[in-house]
Amino acid sequence: MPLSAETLRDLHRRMLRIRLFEEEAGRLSEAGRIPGALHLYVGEEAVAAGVAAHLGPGDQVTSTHRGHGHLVAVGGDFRQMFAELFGRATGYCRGKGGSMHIADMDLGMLGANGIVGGGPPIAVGAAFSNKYRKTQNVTACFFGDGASNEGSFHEAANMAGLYRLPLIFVCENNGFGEFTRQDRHQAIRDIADRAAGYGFPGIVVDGMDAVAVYEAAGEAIARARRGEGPTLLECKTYRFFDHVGVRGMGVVYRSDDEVRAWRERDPITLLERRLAELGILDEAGAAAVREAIQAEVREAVAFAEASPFPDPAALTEDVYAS
Amino acid sequence: MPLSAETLRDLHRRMLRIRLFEEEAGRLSEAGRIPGALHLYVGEEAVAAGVAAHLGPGDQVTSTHRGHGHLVAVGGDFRQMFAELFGRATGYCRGKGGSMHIADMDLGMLGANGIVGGGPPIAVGAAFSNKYRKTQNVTACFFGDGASNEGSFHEAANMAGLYRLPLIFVCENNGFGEFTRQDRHQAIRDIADRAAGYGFPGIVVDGMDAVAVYEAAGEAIARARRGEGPTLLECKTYRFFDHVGVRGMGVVYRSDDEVRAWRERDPITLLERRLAELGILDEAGAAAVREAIQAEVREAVAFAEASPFPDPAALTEDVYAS
Amino acid sequence: MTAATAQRQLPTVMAINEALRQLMREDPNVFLAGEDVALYGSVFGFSRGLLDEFGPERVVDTPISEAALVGLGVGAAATGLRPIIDIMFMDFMGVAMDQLVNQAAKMRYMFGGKARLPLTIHTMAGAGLNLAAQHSQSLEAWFCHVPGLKVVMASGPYEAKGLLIAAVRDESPVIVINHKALLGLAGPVPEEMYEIPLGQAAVVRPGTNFTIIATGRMVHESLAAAEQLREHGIDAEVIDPRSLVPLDTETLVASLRKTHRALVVHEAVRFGGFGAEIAAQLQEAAFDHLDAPIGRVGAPFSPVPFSPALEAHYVPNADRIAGEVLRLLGRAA
Amino acid sequence: MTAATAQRQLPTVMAINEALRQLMREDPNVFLAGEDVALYGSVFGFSRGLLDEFGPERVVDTPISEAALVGLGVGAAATGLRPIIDIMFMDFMGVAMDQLVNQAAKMRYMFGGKARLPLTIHTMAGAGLNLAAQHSQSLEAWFCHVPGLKVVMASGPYEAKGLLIAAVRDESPVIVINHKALLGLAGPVPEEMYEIPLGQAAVVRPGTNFTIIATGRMVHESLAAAEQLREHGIDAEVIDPRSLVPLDTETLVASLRKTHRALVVHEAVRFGGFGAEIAAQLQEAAFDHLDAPIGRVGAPFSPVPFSPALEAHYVPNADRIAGEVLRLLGRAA
Ligand SMILES: Cc1ncc(C[n+]2csc(CCOP(=O)(O)OP(=O)(O)O)c2C)c(N)n1
Ligand SMILES: Cc1ncc(C[n+]2csc(CCOP(=O)(O)OP(=O)(O)O)c2C)c(N)n1
Ligand SMILES: [Mg+2]
Ligand SMILES: [Mg+2]
Repeated sequence: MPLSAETLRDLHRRMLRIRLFEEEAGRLSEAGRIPGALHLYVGEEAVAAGVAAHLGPGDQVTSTHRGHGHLVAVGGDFRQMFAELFGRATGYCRGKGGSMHIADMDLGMLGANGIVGGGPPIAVGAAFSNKYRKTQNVTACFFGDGASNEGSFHEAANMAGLYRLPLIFVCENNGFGEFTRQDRHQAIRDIADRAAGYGFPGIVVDGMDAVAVYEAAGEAIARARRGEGPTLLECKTYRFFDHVGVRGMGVVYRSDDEVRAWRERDPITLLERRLAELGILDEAGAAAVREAIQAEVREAVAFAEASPFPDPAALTEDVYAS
Repeated sequence: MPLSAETLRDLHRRMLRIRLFEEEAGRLSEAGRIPGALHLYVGEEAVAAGVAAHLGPGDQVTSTHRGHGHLVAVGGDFRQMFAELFGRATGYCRGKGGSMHIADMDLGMLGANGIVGGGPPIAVGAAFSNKYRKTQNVTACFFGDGASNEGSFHEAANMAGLYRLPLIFVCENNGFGEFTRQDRHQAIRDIADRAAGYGFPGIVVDGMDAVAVYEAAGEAIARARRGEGPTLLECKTYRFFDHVGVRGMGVVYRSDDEVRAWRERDPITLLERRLAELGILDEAGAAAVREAIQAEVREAVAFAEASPFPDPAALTEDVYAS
Repeated sequence: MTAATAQRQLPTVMAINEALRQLMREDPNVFLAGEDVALYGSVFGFSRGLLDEFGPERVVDTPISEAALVGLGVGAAATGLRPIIDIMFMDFMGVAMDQLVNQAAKMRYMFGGKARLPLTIHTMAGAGLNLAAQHSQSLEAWFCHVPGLKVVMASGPYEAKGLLIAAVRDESPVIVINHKALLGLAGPVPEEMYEIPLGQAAVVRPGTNFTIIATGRMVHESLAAAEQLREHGIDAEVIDPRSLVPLDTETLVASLRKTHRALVVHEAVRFGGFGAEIAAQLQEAAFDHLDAPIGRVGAPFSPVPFSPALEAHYVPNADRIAGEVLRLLGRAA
Repeated sequence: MTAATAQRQLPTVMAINEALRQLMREDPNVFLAGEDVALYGSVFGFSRGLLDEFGPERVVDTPISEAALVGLGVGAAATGLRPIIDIMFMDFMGVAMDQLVNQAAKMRYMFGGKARLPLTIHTMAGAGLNLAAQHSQSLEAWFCHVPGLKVVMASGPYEAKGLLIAAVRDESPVIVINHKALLGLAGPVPEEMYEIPLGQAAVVRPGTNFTIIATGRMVHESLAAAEQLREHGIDAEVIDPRSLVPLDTETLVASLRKTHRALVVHEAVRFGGFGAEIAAQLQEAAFDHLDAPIGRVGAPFSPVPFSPALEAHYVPNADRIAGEVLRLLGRAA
């Protein structure tokens, strides 16, 4: 069944929101205006968008160190996001988390995570909770190819399979764990193959094709909501920027040709081309969407920069709930 | 190629040594003469014996909490073993380790392990070392069905596959992790299926059939010595006694019928029948082997019980090497 | 504690069982998960019968996967449930430390106060049963050093029940530590639910001229030591902090102001143990009241040995405690 | 340190690099394994060039699997090699604690002295770079509490090289902790191989009337504090223990006997930190020499915050140290 124009536009908008948020964050980081480390999602937008388009109230997402993309995809607020990256009191985490711990509990975005493999066990807990509370909610657990080698992923996958939890494991296989290419961190090609070891299906999808991700994620999530258990969805993708920040440190671990080849399959360009072909969105239309988001970005950055830093008194607050 | 009489007799002897050692240890434990917890290997002898028969000087074994079987299989000394179980100064570990940490570094038996999943990462290190030192040695890593759900197993398997280490993962699938049946701890039937996720072969073998284990282990070990990397060998087996000690605490987690059915496939009886059929060992011959080992057991127990307890001064020795 | 209910004696294992049962009856969001806690009722027996009453949705056997097990608790707590996660032996925390320390403990802070984690981790510490180096440790010091976690240690059935109830009702992650050698110890336990407030020490034995601060099983050894010391004319006060984080420093300091001398006793390795924190705090808070340095008794600097002949020397006991008190008082033991 | 070589200045990152290079040249059994230590030369840059010189057999990139990574070291050390295992950030120890604490630390003891584990674990601690709660911790107290491990912390390039060489040549597991904010700090480093003996503290700044004991980056803040204190007529002695296990208590006590007052400073959370152990030992060993309680400066009881505005208040600095010294001396800061 072909996707509706509305769905396609929604996917496009989610992706573009991620892209423009990220590009701006990258610029600000390079300019030294955002402190700390920034792991950018640019290039991988189809994955977050294609999955998030199926999520709604009560669903959850566990994320990674590369978490802005996931938060934007589920509807994260640019103002609070930029404010958080800037370490301001108005940020999502009152400035305490920063890029690596950005979260929106109300949206079910249970946090970016500085620990590779930190998310999957938490996703198991959230999915267990959905089932326990007899909701129809699902949890989407994003993780990387590198993370697939952490013991925590294995334990979580086994548990999710055993309890048939409403959970989808979304592997963002961008071909690298930091600077180590996949063939130097595991002896397999398709991480989806690991699913068989946990008793649930594993599916490989083109992570640069938002429609393909959307469709595969839709099936997996529907399956989860029906109580049929988890799916491992491996999305082959690529990050356009460096592991941290935009430009690298000058150590060559992948070729310019390789980057160029992947950029030619830019997921946003691919989708825009498709939208144009289908007559859903022409160049002018796309430019208008872009401009609207761009304006939102500008406004959010201004808000963030005008926001106060947290008061030193906040330092020891929020350690315990009361 | 049919196994030689010598090999078959060797397998039988290894198994019987384990059985008689264990039965005596069980009796002593029930009688309160051995302190601490004892995890007995009875019923699973074909696995340790079938693998150990291929190991020689320079090879290593990493073991589990159920470690006596592995140590006996590679030639562990009954005297030092019993003395260790009794907590005596003459024991393998000077009384400091006990059943759960029994080890013989000279035999390459790198220790029983009280941590489920503690062994696989260490096995990776030993196998890495064999390769680094350009030996032809291999490491056999024993672990249980329950342990296959620990993250450490996953990480170790991935690393071993990646580096093509001379390592065989021997899964002793006795159907239970403690008191939890396999179908309640993982959603798969064959743990061997997990090997595909690490890029090496996984093989299922009847763990009650010493010859089958011997043959499958032989191929896997030869492969490892040839530098072709690891194999996961899953041996379907059963423990005849309780998880800890001999008799359980009265909580029913498996039926008497089930135990009886497995006992009918006692690996030693099966092998003795085969040996008799082949005319290699008749009843009298088997009895003689048994009696010789029994005498050795008796002598070792006497040695152990006559041995002194460690001096209190030993308490803080052996913490650091110098 | 009313006079009537105080009569009822329960062993610690049953006090835990009763607390779990009452907590689960009280709040449908409370569930128990762990290895062999359901069908088998835990290898220590404290969850026997719970599966029958509450069913497999709420009493959950898990695979041997401690990281995912703690994560199960983190994710469930963050989404509205009130999990009790059992880590069979405290020694196994090693495989779950990240989920505890980097996730559970920090989530609320990292998210600017927007997460709530009413998560209880229950575990069993301690030596004395010849279980050797990997099944006998007391690692509470690790957790006390991690902001975001609360840490309590029970010294008997009354404490086991009251601390567990307080922990589960708390809105933050709490580590509840029982001692495996105390499971059979019986004592008065009220039938009704009651809390031992986190952060409230108990003066277990009032005394006038020496303060002994002891945790877990060492409370009993310290009480025995206090009896020995009576013969030396020393009237020792024994205090059980019960909760290490938050720590009731006030009660400890008040006692010290009265007695002018104190000894901290725990079963954990002395070096780098939590006793150091107590000692460091006390000497700072009551420097001008001290007639002797704050003493510490703990395990020697070695792993826990298997042999009964060695373990007997490893675990601190009444004699060593009394001896140390006398030493601090400048008398030969 | 000869006068000639002392002239050469190296940043810490290059001092580590040189130590690794020399160690690997010296002994073919030494190898380095870790995440991105080979092709990329480590994310901190300390292993740049090693892959070229020693090849992929000896400079090994590993998957992101810290438990197996430490296990790789344990198994390799137990079978005759001398591994250097890099755990990128100390915060990641959480996923590898079991292999470190239950395996590496205890193996020799559990096996009655029959195992030998010349294993070095190298890692990076500390805050100050706005890396937030999971990339900024100082968790040395955990390891110091574990018999069987040795623990050293470098405060600069000279220490980084000398401690690493001593650690790798040691026959037991040693945790070598560098501070990420000190990697660029340059100082004199001899070209030849030299060891800083484990268990030997350094009096970094001799002084007469106050003892400051500081580790890692806090050594520099303490030196700055000592300068401030000069203006108050206080001549502070600053001591860097360098090795926490074994700890050179003698040097610390000797200083205290001279100055009668001491402050322990570390970047780790104050509560339950290693400073408590030092304070507890000092008040015991030198009770009669004390004119004031042993003070402690450390991080507050919270995770490390991201925002520069908060982190600046989180990490102890010269002002806070000097202020605490003045407080202990009974003067207003
Ligand atoms: C437990 C742990 N180990 C190592 C790191 C350092 N680290 C941060 S991101 C990363 C690479 C992760 O690779 P992958 O999962 O493929 O995600 P990607 O960065 O490619 O999106 C590593 C090793 C970490 N943060 N946590
Ligand atoms: C990390 C850890 N978790 C839990 C335990 C407790 N425990 C000891 S043996 C065991 C069952 C292991 O099952 P399996 O691996 O199948 O081995 P088997 O006992 O069946 O031989 C468990 C859970 C432990 N020792 N270590
Ligand atoms: Mg990746
Ligand atoms: Mg089993």
